[in-house]
Amino acid sequence: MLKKFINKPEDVVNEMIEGYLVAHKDVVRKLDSSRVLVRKEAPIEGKVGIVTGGGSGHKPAFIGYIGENLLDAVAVGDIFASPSAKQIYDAIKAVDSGRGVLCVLGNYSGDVMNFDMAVEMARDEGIKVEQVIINDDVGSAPRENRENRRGVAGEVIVWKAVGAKAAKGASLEEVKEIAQRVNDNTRSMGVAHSPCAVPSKMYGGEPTFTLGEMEMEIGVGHHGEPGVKRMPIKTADEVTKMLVEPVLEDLPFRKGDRVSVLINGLGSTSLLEMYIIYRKLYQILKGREITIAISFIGEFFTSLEMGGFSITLTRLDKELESLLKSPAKSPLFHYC
Amino acid sequence: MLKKFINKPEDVVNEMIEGYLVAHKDVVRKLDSSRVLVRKEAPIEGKVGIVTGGGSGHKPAFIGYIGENLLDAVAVGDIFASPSAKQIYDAIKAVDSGRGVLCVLGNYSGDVMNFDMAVEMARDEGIKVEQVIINDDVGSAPRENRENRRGVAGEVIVWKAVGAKAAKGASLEEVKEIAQRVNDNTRSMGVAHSPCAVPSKMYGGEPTFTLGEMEMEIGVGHHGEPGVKRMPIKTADEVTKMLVEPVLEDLPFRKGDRVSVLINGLGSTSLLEMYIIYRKLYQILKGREITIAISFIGEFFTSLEMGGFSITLTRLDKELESLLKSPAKSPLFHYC
Amino acid sequence: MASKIVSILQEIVKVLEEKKAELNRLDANLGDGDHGRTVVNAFRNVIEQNKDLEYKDLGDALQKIGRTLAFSTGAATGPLFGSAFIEAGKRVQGKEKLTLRDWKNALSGAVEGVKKRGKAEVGDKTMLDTLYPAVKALEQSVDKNESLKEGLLKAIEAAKRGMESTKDLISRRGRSSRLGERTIGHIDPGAASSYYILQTIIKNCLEEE
Amino acid sequence: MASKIVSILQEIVKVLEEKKAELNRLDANLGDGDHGRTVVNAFRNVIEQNKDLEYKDLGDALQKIGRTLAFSTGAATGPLFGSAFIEAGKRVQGKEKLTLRDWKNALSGAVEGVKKRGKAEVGDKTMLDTLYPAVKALEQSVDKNESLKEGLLKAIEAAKRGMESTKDLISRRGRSSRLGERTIGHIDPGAASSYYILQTIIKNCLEEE
Ligand SMILES: Nc1ncnc2c1ncn2[C@@H]1O[C@H](COP(=O)(O)OP(=O)(O)O)[C@@H](O)[C@H]1O
Ligand SMILES: Nc1ncnc2c1ncn2[C@@H]1O[C@H](COP(=O)(O)OP(=O)(O)O)[C@@H](O)[C@H]1O
Ligand SMILES: [Mg+2]
Ligand SMILES: [Mg+2]
Ligand SMILES: [Mg+2]
Ligand SMILES: [Mg+2]
Repeated sequence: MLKKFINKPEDVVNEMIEGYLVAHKDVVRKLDSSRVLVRKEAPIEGKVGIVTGGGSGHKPAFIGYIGENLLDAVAVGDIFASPSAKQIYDAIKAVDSGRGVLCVLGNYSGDVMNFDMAVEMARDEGIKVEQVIINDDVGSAPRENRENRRGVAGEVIVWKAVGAKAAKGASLEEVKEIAQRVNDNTRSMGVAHSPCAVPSKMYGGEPTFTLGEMEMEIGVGHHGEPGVKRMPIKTADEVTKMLVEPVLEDLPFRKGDRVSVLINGLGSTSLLEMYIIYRKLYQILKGREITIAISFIGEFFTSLEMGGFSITLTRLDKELESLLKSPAKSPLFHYC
Repeated sequence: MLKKFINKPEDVVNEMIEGYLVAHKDVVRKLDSSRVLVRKEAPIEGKVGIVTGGGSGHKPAFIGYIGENLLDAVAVGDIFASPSAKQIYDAIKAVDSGRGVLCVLGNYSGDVMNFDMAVEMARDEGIKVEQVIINDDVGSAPRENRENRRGVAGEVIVWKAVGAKAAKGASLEEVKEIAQRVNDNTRSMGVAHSPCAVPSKMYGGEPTFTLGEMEMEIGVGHHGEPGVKRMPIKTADEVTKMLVEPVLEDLPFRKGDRVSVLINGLGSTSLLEMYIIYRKLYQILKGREITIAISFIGEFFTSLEMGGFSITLTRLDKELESLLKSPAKSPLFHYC
Repeated sequence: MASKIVSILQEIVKVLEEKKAELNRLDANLGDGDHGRTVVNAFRNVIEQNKDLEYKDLGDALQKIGRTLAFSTGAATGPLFGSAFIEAGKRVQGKEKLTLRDWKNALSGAVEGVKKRGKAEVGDKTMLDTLYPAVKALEQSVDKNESLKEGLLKAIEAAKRGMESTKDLISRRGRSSRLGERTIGHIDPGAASSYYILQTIIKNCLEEE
Repeated sequence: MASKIVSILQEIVKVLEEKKAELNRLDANLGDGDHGRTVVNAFRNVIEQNKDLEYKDLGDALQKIGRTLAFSTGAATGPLFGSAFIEAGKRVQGKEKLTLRDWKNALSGAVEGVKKRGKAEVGDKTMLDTLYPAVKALEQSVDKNESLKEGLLKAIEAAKRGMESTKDLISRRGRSSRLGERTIGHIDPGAASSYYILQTIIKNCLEEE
């Protein structure tokens, strides 16, 4: 059993939200009737609302990104479980200023079905809603089945870009097109050497998977979904290579490309390690004459205390680069 | 053995620095002759230089705080080991604009002795240098022996305050007084349920301590130093109480006080848990009519992948509150 | 008639409560181990939100239940069960009592609802593998002009065999599809829960006859 | 004379290299397990930075060594060993050869250096517990007018007993002080390394006589 500092397992999400609300009451509020967190100022006159949602346990995602030039509302599910369609519907309604709402979600069947229902319902009421499903995880299905791939840390890049676009007053169609464009140009791949645990007992929970003493798993998902391959753990340089090569080939990224780089810690992997990884990644991209235009290194989309990390590359054009480089500010994410 | 993504254990610090430098070359540079990271613009005309240093493995501390209204230079030791006096001396020289340099360090004998030597040396050369030793960890010695206490996450609060004060053009004496005042008004207490490991083999290292399957240790140090008491793990609410009560009594904090709150994850404890802890902390302080004027929740001073967290309270006066609330910006810390 | 529907919903909660641990265990093999908890809460929630469920029209009642399920449950279960009830309800709109043919139409509506929502096919190791054989059995009974009771009992049998057949299938939908071949040898939790629900509904309707 | 000092430094590195694993192990009991590595590197570094160490004045040479140690080593070891050499050097300033009284003065300088730097007292389970008994032995030998050789050999003996005495002490300084009573039963690594260094220096000086 993995130890945790929690009270009753069934209360973790609600208590976390209580803590988040008192800590960041200047930025977010909660809907009375629904477990939905909303940006204090939303709906914002003239701005397309940005809604996402998903299971809990990924902090800073999702609620940590509600803020300036980022998200307007998040429907908060239980640990690793989709929120209900009602929550998503309530989120959509709460942030619609009349210019419409874009839903961005990861490609998980629970989330997809619940967003589908919510969007249908909102449309029935005359709200303009579009959705874009993110599927950046190269490790979760071969290229032929791209539509089956999971959404992982690439979601953060999408939020950043659409948040900036929406803030400029772009139309729903324009904002949606940005989300789609980022998704089409984004690929990720992860690795883990230690599991996390969904809280299930008073002081912790059972590991989501088990690996041998010195094993790691390549391609593993954000909830401990099995990946491409288990093998003995390798050096940071080797692992970095094993992750970035399939990512580079998949798009493919080419000489001369400008990219955004995201190295995302899954929970217990230290920043020390992430900078060692970044060092190698930088060398590899340099060797291929691919330019890093912007980089994010840290924990952006975790899996509780999982030990591991993912690498996300996004091919940039002028517009995407400038959107990713525009300022953004929320309780758990800053860019300026 | 705890698994890690590293290359050769003896290279971890240098490779991490390489990665850090390519990622943040617009903000920091490295001295040619010494493992010292320096703010790009330093020495800054008219500003007192702020120097710190210590062992590696605490990221975002220390180097992550080099930046605007924060630190000017950091002498980087090996994992959990003091940098040499020469490194510290080089750091001092690199950031002195003529207005003097303040060294802020944690109370560890290796650091204390090396800073002492470096400061003596710099003074011999006519540089104005002062130092303030931080000892906020209530768990490391009883009140009568306050001078023996370790410095832990409270260092971050000191950096934030002195960084802001120095940026306003204050004199060395004024900046030093702020550091001392923050230290005198700051108390911390930590807990861990899982160890970290200093990299010692190709793929990891041995745990710094071992605890029983469902045990935790109260008062544990940033390097796994033993604490006050081992006991079976408790709920988040109970643990929060066990940490904050000795902190409150030690100063003591009183009804009507305004405080800064820092909940610092030690490495693998999730933000989910930290917000559950913040919820309880908020209730306790509210019950005592102590006002939270500012709060920091996240990872600010870690111990590699240790599982645990610490709570730091600082009693504020008008000036300290305004210093802590002034903007600051570095690659791994933002406040605005 | 409100009491009758509410009492069947209460029976469903009772049965699912009994099977909760088993369903969680089945889901632990293939997914995240929460299916028992999720379905119990889902139907509890339906009762909570439809305490005064009155109807002249069984179709309306089923759709109301479906919307509550679909809308408020979360996880995969909500939209799937919800769509099943909603589509079933649409096929018996205006009816106050069901013939065997109505039962067949309702259940094939449920199948269509799940298919549409989950984009699953029969054989993908989902609740469809329970529901679809029941529809087939009902079709045959209708063709053979069998009695309501006979037909419904056969439908339960077929659903049970369908549920058991998922043991040998590879999951192609939902969370468990990530496990690929590793899913062989385990019954699908959604197939199991939908069997228990269908069985409880039919049993209670037959008792009333 | 440069070669002589450098060759003693090389001997020290050789001995510490042999004892490295043992010293790391001692430090693992009480601290962070790096003491062997740290002291070997420290003296390697001294040789590296003082390749052409010439002297007429032993006091100068010791201070130079001390400054390199103090300044470039890091950890607790650097300032402690460094201050010991620096203060020892100050007490024999201008000498090219040491009498027994010079040895006593130098070594009591080393003790003062460590005390000043580390704010430790005899009995705190540190390198002082090796060095101080050696000073005491030298004082007695000086009082008794014993020969250089006799006096130095007794100093080694006393240092050894001092090192061993740390086993029963509770650490009050440095990293290990955090362990309190749990430090009983383990020899202090700094006490051990300083014994090996002192022994190596004395042996090599006596051989030369
Ligand atoms: N796309 C789908 N189509 C049909 N049924 C599905 C689909 N996805 C999941 N299911 C059903 O849902 C069940 C899992 O439900 P549940 O555990 O409540 O949801 P979750 O996977 O979100 O935890 C599976 O056993 C399967 O029968
Ligand atoms: N304050 C002090 N005064 C005297 N000696 C000390 C002091 N602190 C540490 N030591 C000595 O240093 C030794 C540890 O050195 P080392 O392991 O190299 O440093 P660190 O503790 O930084 O890893 C101890 O065994 C002890 O003899
Ligand atoms: Mg679930
Ligand atoms: Mg050390
Ligand atoms: Mg499930
Ligand atoms: Mg040591």
